[in-house]
Amino acid sequence: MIEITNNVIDSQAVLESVQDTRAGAVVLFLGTTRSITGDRGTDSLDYECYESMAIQQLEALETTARERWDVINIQITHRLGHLLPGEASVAIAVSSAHRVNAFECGQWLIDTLKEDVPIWKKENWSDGTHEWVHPGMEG
Amino acid sequence: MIEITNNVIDSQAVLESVQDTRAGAVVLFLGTTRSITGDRGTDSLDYECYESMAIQQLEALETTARERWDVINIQITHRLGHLLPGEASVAIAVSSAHRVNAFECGQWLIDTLKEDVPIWKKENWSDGTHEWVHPGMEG
Amino acid sequence: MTLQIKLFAVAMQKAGTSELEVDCPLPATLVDLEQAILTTCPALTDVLPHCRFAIDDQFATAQTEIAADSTIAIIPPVSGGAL
Amino acid sequence: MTLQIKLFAVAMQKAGTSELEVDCPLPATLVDLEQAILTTCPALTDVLPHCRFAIDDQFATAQTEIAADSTIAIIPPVSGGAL
Repeated sequence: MIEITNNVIDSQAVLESVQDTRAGAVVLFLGTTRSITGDRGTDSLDYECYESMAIQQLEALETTARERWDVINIQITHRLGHLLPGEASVAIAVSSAHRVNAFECGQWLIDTLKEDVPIWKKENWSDGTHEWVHPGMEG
Repeated sequence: MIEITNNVIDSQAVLESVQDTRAGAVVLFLGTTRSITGDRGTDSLDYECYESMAIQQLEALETTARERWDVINIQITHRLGHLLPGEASVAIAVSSAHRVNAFECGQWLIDTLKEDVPIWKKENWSDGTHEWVHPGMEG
Repeated sequence: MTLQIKLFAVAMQKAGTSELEVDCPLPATLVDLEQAILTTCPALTDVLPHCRFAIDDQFATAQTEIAADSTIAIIPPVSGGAL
Repeated sequence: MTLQIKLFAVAMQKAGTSELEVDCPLPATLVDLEQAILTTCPALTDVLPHCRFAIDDQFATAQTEIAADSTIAIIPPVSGGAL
């Protein structure tokens, strides 16, 4: 299942949503807001998305993941809006009978999400400046 | 930190124990009790350990992991005793600034734990038989 | 033909709007589309080469057809976040 | 010399006890130790070749010295669980 939400991510609910008595392994990934990147402080982040496309891309990710790995359940929850340091922007949980599938699938999902799902973040640096984060693009 | 416990694993507490505002990623692994393995049903599992050695081995795992990967916090919690299907026997959480370290370190920790930490499980099959699980050893 | 272009993140910031109207004859390639956008909005000159296009909520390729009623969006590089 | 050997899991099950007393002259190699254990407890014949030894809570190697007061344990293969 996929979800885009403006609410705080409930990691326990994400975990529970993939649990299954056929599962021997559950892997949960949380992407959390760092207060320090290199030597710069972050006050907060703002996430926005192109929602109709983001939903289609997330659904395509789940479909492709299920074709590639023998997994039982997948949950991808992405938060939008204003996040403070320590809060999670994304949670991905995968359950599988054998753990290697849950690890590989979870890592592929977050790697691919961060390439292909149109969700962007703006760093609100503690020096008062704001900056959209676009890898490979200057300033 | 490492912990060996006879209580139900509180996965939320494990997650919270590694969170840090310097972390951009948290990876949690839960090893859970399958009710079906192949075509055999499991009623329950019993875990026992060689405690003094298990604690030393777990501490050595954490030390080696911190030498190999740039991670912030590590929590390894292993449960002992009688587990029902769906319950977690082990939880490993790793936080790091960058997610590749948390994934690699988490996977290495569970792989190595399952080789080198003297904790054993007995399958209580639903056909009424009981069997210690020792990979590479017949019956 | 007038096409509506959705903008996000740095593209929206540079253009100062979340939607551009661009004049572009059809049929058009993605290169034609890029030219038409830059003619209307030179402020996107630095960022557009780093972006992808989405047509009808899918990443566009050289084979994607652009129609008068296509939903077109400029997709800046996704946040990447922790590497 | 009488050595105390801790047993776990299938080794404990086969031997029917969690601790064996084994007579073994010192110094002894791990092969000597294995022989002494099988002499005392032939029920371990099938499982012992699959096990490791721990001396003083560390996996033993050919270099590990066995002393009269060493804590010795037979370590069957660890559960492995989900592969």
